[in-house]
Amino acid sequence: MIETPLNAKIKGEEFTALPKDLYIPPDALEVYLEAFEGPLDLLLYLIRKHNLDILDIPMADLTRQYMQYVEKMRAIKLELAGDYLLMSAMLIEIKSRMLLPKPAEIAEEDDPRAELVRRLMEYEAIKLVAQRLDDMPKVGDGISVASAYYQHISQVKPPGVTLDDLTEAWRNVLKRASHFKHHKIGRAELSVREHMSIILRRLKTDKFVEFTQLFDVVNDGIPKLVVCFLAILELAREGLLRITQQEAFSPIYVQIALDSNHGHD
Amino acid sequence: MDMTEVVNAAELKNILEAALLTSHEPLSLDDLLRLFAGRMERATLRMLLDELKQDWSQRTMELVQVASGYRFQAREEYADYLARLNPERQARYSRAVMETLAIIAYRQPVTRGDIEEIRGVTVNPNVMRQLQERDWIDVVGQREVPGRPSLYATTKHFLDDFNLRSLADLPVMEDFVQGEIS
Amino acid sequence: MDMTEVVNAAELKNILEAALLTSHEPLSLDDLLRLFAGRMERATLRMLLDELKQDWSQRTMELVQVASGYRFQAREEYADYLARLNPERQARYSRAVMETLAIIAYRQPVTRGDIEEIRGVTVNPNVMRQLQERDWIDVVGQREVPGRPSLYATTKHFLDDFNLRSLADLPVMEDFVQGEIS
Repeated sequence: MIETPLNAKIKGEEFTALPKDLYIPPDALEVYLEAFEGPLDLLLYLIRKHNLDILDIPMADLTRQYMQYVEKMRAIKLELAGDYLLMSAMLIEIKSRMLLPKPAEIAEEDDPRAELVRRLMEYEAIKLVAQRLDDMPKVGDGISVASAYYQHISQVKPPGVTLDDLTEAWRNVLKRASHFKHHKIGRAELSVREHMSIILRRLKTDKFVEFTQLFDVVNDGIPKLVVCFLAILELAREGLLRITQQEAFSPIYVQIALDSNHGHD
Repeated sequence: MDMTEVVNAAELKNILEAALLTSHEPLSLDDLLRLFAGRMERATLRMLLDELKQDWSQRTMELVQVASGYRFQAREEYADYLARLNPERQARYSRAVMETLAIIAYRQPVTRGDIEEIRGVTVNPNVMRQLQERDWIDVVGQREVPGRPSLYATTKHFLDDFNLRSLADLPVMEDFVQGEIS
Repeated sequence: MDMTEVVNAAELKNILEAALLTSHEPLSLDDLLRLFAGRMERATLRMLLDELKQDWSQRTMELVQVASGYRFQAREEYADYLARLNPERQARYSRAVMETLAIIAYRQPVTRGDIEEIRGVTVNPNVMRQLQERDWIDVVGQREVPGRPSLYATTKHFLDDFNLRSLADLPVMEDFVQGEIS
């Protein structure tokens, strides 16, 4: 009988087979029996140990051996998982079905052992691949990844703000400032306000601009020219710019309004 | 250093090297592009990474690509030395944990019921917890059957930790039983 | 690699390099001696570390000694690039900032006084600074009244960030105002 290695480690040592002629203290037996991962694992062990052909399992032998182990487990009062008992029942059932006279028309795939064999083979494949995964080098266990130090400069990512956030803020302003009812701001006025800012920016750099230069008559359509004109009027009304003309029909100049307290330089 | 300056390839590779040597996590192409504030083509980046890998080919670290990106890792030959630095190495996982992980890796997405069916024993909730805490598995959905059991799959982090770029790189699951017996 | 082999200085330095590049923490001399299972003199170790430092003197990392030991760190010139990898997201803007921005957007050009009048509270200079730093507002002129207060307006950059072609694309709330206030 060939002993195949039992894939079990007990307290770090490889455990290949039960010593046959030695007295085994019950707690050691317990450790040994606990090393099985379940009924499928135990069955695979028995098949290997007794060199049984997995494709033509002698059900009577296997069932007997399996039951012996389960009995041992019971004897040492190992908390026997229901899974082991369930498997006992299944083995007995397969065994008894095989005893029934086989009608000739029953095909090969109706072998009562087929499902058990499929499960044993699948489990063994998983068991072996789990062993390989366990042996693979892993980060923290065989693989060391670079993690040199660097000076963390926190580059702050500015908060994200949506248009909804902005209009919500505006809504809140309006809600509180009830005197604002005369200052409803429509699209037209927004355009005017935008142009007011544009013109102020322009006058900040150019200081002194000829009135007609503020209008791009070639590219801008009438509505935009009107908006621009309204913006100039609004700026003048708010006292933000000064419009001057030396004499009739001479060019009109626009400049930032200078306060009388300032700028007479 | 100003991005508007013309920086040569060597300098660009240095920036990549500095980033990769100091990052604890793999860096994706998108991460690496951020280093250059978007002023680099992906094709250029790939080329530079190839060169960097080549530059390090005879050195202590190797530039590898795993599921979530690129990282430098010490060559295998140093593993034994480095292991001496941390003698209290992480305890190995039990067979139950590794077999459960194998089932999830090779048969994903699976429910606990599927795992129990394959292993022939009930799954201890502790086993699932260990794998989730390690960020090797997570719940990717529910199977639409009564009870709506959770479906588990492996994570990118699992691939990273096992030095894999994708599930296709997992060791091939062989039909060992057939082979050994016939 | 076997410790009993004769390994040359280059190989010893490689082991130190691999350890220092992969360690999260600075490594003390005692830590580093453990790499060689005690088979190295402290003096030799110091010498090797000096050489290693020299080897890296023109490269991306520098080997530095800090209180708890040695570590590799990215040279300062890479800090700005590396900072781009993990930008810290700032919390939301305060209500004051958002309302001030809204007032400037809808009522521009406005002075701080105008904003204070509308909001009924004084405007913290910090609020204006945040908006200017973000390049959403700027000064377009002064109102020619005593004190010549600055006139604020929104910028092109503001329009870009909010995906607007012009201010006229801002949502208007005439309906709301009429319904709510009258």
